[in-house]
Amino acid sequence: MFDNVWLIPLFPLIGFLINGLLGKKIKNETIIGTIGSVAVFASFITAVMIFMNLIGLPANERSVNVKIFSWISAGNFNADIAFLIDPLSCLMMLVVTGISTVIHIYSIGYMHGEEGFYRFFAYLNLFVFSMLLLVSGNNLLLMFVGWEGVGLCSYLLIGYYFHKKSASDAGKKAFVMNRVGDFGFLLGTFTLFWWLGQTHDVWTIQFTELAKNADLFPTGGIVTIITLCFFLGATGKSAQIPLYTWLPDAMEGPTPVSALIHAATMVTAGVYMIGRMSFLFIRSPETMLTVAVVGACTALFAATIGTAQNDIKRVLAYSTVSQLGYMFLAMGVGAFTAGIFHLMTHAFFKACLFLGSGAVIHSMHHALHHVHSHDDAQDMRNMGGLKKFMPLTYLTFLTATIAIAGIPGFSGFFSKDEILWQAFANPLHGSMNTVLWAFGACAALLTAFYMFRLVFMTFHGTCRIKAGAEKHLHESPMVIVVPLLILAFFAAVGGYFGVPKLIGDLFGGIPNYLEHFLSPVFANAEAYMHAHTHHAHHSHALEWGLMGTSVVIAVVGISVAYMLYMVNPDIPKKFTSAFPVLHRAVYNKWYVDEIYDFVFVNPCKALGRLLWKGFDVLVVDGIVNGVATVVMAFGGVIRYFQTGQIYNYAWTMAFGVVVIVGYYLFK
Amino acid sequence: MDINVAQLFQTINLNVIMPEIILSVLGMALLLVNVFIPSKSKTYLVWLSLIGIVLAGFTTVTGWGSNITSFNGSVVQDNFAMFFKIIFLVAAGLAVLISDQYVEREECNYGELYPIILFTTVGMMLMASGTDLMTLFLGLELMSISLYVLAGFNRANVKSNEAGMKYFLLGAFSTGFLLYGMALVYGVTGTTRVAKIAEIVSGMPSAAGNTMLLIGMFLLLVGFLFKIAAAPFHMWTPDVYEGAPTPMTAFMSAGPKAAGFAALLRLLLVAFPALKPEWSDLLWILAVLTMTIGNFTALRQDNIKRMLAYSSIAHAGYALVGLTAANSTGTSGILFYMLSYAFMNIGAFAVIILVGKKGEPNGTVMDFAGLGRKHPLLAVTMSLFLFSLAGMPPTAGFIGKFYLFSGAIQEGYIWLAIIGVMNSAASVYYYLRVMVFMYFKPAEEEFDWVTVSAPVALSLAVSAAGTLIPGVIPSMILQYAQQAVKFF
Amino acid sequence: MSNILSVMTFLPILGVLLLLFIPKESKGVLRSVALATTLASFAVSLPLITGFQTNAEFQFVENVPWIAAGPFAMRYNIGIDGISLWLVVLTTFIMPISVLSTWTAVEEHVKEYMICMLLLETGLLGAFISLDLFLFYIFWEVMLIPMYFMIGIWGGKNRLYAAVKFFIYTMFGSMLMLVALIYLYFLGTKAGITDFSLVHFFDLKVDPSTQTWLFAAFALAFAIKVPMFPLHTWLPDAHTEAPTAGSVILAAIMLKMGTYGYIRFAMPLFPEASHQFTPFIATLAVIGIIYAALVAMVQEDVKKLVAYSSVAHLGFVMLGLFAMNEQGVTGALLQNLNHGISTGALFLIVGFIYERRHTRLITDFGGLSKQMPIFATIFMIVTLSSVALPGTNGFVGEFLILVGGFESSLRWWTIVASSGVIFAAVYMLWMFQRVMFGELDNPKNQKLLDLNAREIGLMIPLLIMVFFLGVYPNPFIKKMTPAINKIVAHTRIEPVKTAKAAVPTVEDTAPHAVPTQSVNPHASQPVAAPASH
Amino acid sequence: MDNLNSYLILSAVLFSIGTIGVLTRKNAIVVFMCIELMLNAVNLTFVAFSRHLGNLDGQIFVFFIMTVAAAEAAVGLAMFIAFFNNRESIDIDDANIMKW
Repeated sequence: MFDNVWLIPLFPLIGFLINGLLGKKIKNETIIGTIGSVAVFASFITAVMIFMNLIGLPANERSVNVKIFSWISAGNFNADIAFLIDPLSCLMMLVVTGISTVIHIYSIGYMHGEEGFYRFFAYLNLFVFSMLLLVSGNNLLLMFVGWEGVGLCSYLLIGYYFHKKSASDAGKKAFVMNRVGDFGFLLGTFTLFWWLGQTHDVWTIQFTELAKNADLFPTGGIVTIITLCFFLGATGKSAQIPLYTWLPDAMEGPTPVSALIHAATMVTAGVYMIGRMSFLFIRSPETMLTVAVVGACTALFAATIGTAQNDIKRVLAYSTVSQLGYMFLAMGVGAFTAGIFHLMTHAFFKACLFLGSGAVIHSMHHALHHVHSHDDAQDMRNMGGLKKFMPLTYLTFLTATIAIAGIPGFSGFFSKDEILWQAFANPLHGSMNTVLWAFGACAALLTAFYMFRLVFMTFHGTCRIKAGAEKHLHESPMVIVVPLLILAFFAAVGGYFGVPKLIGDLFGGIPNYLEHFLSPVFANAEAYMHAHTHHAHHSHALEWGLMGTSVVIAVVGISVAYMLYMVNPDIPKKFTSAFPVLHRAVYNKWYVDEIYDFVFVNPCKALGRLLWKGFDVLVVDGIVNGVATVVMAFGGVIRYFQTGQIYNYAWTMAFGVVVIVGYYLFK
Repeated sequence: MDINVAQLFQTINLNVIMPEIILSVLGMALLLVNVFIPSKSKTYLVWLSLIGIVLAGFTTVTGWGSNITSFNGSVVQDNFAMFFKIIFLVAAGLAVLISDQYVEREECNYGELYPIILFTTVGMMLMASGTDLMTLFLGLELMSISLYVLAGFNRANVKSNEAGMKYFLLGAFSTGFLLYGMALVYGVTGTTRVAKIAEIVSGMPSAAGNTMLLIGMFLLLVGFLFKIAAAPFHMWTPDVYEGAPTPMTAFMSAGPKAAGFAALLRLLLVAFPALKPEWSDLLWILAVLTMTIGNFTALRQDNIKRMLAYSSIAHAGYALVGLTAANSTGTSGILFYMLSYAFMNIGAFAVIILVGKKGEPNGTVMDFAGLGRKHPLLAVTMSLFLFSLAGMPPTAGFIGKFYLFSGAIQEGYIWLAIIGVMNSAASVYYYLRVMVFMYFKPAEEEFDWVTVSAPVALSLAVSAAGTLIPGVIPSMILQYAQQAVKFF
Repeated sequence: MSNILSVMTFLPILGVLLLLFIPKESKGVLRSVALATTLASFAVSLPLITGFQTNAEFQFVENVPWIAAGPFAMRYNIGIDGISLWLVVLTTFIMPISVLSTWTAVEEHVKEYMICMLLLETGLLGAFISLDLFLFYIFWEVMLIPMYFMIGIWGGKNRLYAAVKFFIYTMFGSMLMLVALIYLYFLGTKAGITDFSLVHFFDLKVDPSTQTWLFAAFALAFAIKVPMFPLHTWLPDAHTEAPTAGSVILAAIMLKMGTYGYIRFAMPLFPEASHQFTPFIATLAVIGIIYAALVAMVQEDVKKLVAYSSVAHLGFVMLGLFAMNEQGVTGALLQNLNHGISTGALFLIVGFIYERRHTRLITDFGGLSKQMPIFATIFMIVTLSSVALPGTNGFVGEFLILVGGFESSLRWWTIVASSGVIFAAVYMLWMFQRVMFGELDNPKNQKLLDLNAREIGLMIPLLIMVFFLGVYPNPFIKKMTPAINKIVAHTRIEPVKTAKAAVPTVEDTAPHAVPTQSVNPHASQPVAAPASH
Repeated sequence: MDNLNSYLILSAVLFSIGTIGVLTRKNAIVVFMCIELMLNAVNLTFVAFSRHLGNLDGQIFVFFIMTVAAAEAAVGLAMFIAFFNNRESIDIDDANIMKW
């Protein structure tokens, strides 16, 4: 069975080729959509079968390399097209193909009637292909292929409405920022490969080989450099500080794209990568701290921006950035399982949220279109009270919101709480953990606040849509609603895969399935951590206490949102007028884009222009043409020695004779 | 000194100067024929001259490999002389072929032209085969005086007059130096025989310290450097080349230059090899000066004949590089180069003749505009010559330069070679400029007057073949050039 | 067929002769004959791939005496090894595409044009297969001539300047190389070498100080052709003005001549000097990568932008070569091919829109995707290949170069060079965005036709190669490897680790070594006699 | 020996006078005469050397020089006439159409 793992990425690839090459001829949306969805679903089925086979193996044998063919081999460098099947990759494959299937189905409805329908599905399939390569590749290079591949698809899909400048700008921005990260990824790969080869004569970039040789790596030093490089890659792909600004802009893409790529799968690649390389990251306390701090800061920072956005998708986008921050926080404190767990639950609820928002936008757009209004269909200020028009959507949306806000019993609670607990209790960062926890907790507060702000502004209150448009608002078709329901279901129950031991024990020993399943992958890192840190023992009471705190935080956030947006909607306005500078700064995303433009983009352009006009044209060509001019001028001068007068010529000759003879006479 | 007449006649072997005799006799005969046949067209003279030239050439090549002196050691038939004779005959043959159409058009179709060309050739041949200062002098003067006439041949044309007069006065002036040099060398060595001079000079304990000998040698060189147009004795070249009738310019640039090199080689390498340290310094500087002045000035010329005149100065400079090296690579390079130069330069002038109109109002580079469109074959041929002049492979010009510069490098004159190639790169500009006009610019005038007569077509074909084939299979000629310089 | 290389190389000349007898009015026939000739040449070159034995030896060798006069002996010595094999095939592969690309673009002087193309092919192929230094030089120079005419006659507005600049720039460099070549030969003759065959000179031990000068001369000539910063300024002009096919050939093949020259001649002939120059050349290469990227970013002309991107790409190639290890050199050679395919394709693409709109200014376009979807797709793929997206050809080469660079002493250079991947994305995607995306607001663009069958047909082979080389480059690498190993082993003097420490000692011992083992009496007095009196 | 030197000095002086004449005079015929003067200085040198060395080569040379000079004169004067016909002058300053 494992030998057939290549089928998993192959199906979407075939889907891509069919839709990409023939889609234009096929024209029929149903066929195209079906091809796309079936391709991904086939992958999902295969992934499930692989998963079944994998859990059939003893835990310590759950790591299988499947080589397809040798890709690049030059000297001691060797990279295969080969897949690694282990619990982590298997889980990722399941999440990716599962959610993708749902979103593909959703897209059939959502993208109905769009120009370039086939293109959309082709890209989407290509994305799934790349993402599967990323998570299943058994070496760094193949992972990088997927890594860049998903970046490409992200670029293509963000720029799907390419005639809109903002869309193509956003696509480009995403690609370029990702490239900055990729630069880090590449450097990390080079350093890793070179250092290990040079010092230990182990020339490999294959994960299992690397893990096997993990003990060759020292603590810190070169490992810090390597892991920081990789982490730079992760910040690019997963939209962390400082490379997060592309993600909110990426909302220019169609909503399913936002759901699939910019929430559920691609942006979590960085988290996955750190998980994959956990044995290396754990060996650099500095990097771990960096990861944790960046994650915590991003979580909080993005959450602040999320509170002031009015575009429904932008709020979700900042929420995504913030949630990704949580995942990195988890990775940074050595809670790899928790990070992956949150990755999974986040995939469910955020996909659900995005798809729900898509349904809202779709409906809004439709309604506004009917009354020929040019109001923004994504602006929450134009919404309100949609609950009664779109009850199912509301229901699913609310479920997912509760999940993300961290209300006990829903998936987000389990994963987020695990992260916060680990941030507090981790032995890695000593005194820093309180701060990390505090950041996480604040972010949780803000999350609960802005998510419910979103719900209230969108679904509750009075309907603020342009008069006459209400009657055109209606629930979405089944092809859209069913995926929402599926995702909402998982958003609600997805957390039970990884019930914390504390709660599990309470309910009669429900095991933490996820932790057991993933433990072989992180075994090396865990072992190292245990060996090298003093594991403080925290009491159950403390853990219960913190858990309670986070519940309180969530409730407080929700209540504030309720107060501000339901009970007394004037307060936010008063608040903004009281602190205009602060509001403007938050509303304008702390001016980070402008700062980047000022610090990087514009100087580069100016430098380019200077080098071109100044150096290329003026200096180099100036020298080249200058030499030519001087030579020509010299020719122009010496030709005037040729006066045409015979006696001048005779003088010259005589002069020559005299000089020659004189020289030999008097030397 | 008792002279045994019988012995004297034994030393005279007329076979040695058979080509010269053929051409002289033919020349005189043609003078008469020209008077007695009152035909307005002189084309028959072209073919008659050509027959004579081919005959002379045939006579020359049959003697290949021999080394016979005659006239008591004042004339020699050796490979070196024969190689040069072939060059002169090629130059003369091509000149004869391209003359007819030109003189007809310019209305100076006097029959004397062909005999004078033949006499010039005889003079050049004597320079190549002369091994006595007297023979060299006689050859030189025979050549020069004929050339003065040829330069001023178009009597009605002011430019031609001026060219003749300038050439004459300056030529005679240089002859003065030459003779004074000969006199001093004679005074020091007591002989005019080249071989004997060599013997005595190499026998002298301090030849390099003998001021009179050195001055004599340098003055002697001046006379020949004037003929090859080496700076600073080059000043006459542009004016004379521009003013002289175009076929004569072509002839002048190829033949006498080669003759000058023949004499220089003979003198420097046979008579004064002992003084090499002295003259190689001088030649080094002169080579650089000549190349640079020639090329740089050519960059700024619009008149194509004048441009080629400066280019011919530059080419003399390249050849001087080979002479400075004075090894078999360099000298065989000179021989090869002179032959190639005869082909490519006369070929180029043939095209200029075809493109020119009566009175040559359109002698500028710009007048070639559009030639590539109207007469593609002519333009391609011209391009071939120009590329060869620029030293691009796979033409003879490249191989020639390769050997010249190789000679210099072999002797350690790296900088000379570098200056040479840099000059060569700069020269590309003005050759390309002609091509720029031929191909890249639209025609300003219709080329309706361009007709190619049979002799010119023949000359173009021969020139093109002579430019291209030795470029691809140079050993064909190089091996003979090698044999020719073996005795140095 | 034992003379397969000769047949392949001189088949175009046969085509030229054939063309001469076809009247210039029958343009269709002229084009067809030219195409058939190039295709035939391509067909002849295919057995080279199948028949190539994977070893380091020169194969398909033909070696007959050619010139022998004086101190020189030149041989018609041709053959290929793993290094030249793919370049030869690339040439024969690109040529039919180029001929086809100007099927309708060139309407004037079709005959002359096709003759130029065919002559160019012979020149290019000849240079790649020459194993005799002199023969190489001949072909090296010969190819300038048809290119000069192609730019000058069929070029754009500023073609005169570009053509002359191209010619003299390149000529300048190669002239110095000629001097070095001759000097090297005479050094060789002193050591018993009797002809210009390249292999003899590999074993020649030239003392390091002489090597420096000889290497400098060779390197200059090749650097101009590559072109390396700061000698690149002829390239944007030449590219911009050349007709499409000219640009394609220039970028795809002719620039490779420079890098090929390094790996085939400059580096193995002068190993010590190569080491000495490595930091210098690597610095220039890296500056070139960043510099060209920055300059490309602000270009207003699509073709100029692509031209500058070439400079950046070839900077990578140079970096790979001078990493002097197997990965680096493999990557560099692979990148040679990749650049040939990708940039060749880019120039074709620019040609397509230029033919339609007769402008190349980025601002004149925008939103073409809507009007020309097929074109957009192809353009996108090629763009991505140019920015070295994994899965396309560009990635494999670039990655290997960087791996190689990282393993070598050029680590810091490589780190800086790696940032080139970011810049490449910036300028290429920005250009793509401005040309293809956005509103289709220029009325002139609203009636543009998508690619026709011929245009698609000539892009398809390139696209196939883009993916083939990206996904399965190993067959290509395998054939190269033995030859690369040989050259790397030959060029590498000491282990990379100790390279830094060893350099001063080489310099220290050099002056003492000269008098004893000297094969070069002139080394100490290069200015020769005249100055001494 | 003193004897020879005085001849040589004399001929050198003559040669110089001739040279300076060529350089300074404007009339073509005078210039040509100056050249003749140079040639005659050479003749004197040859004869002096011949006498001094006791060999006849130098004197034979002189004959050749005189003959050639005569031939040159013939051609030269014809050329001056042609020039005069066109330009109404034999001033060498007037031979300046072609320059640069």
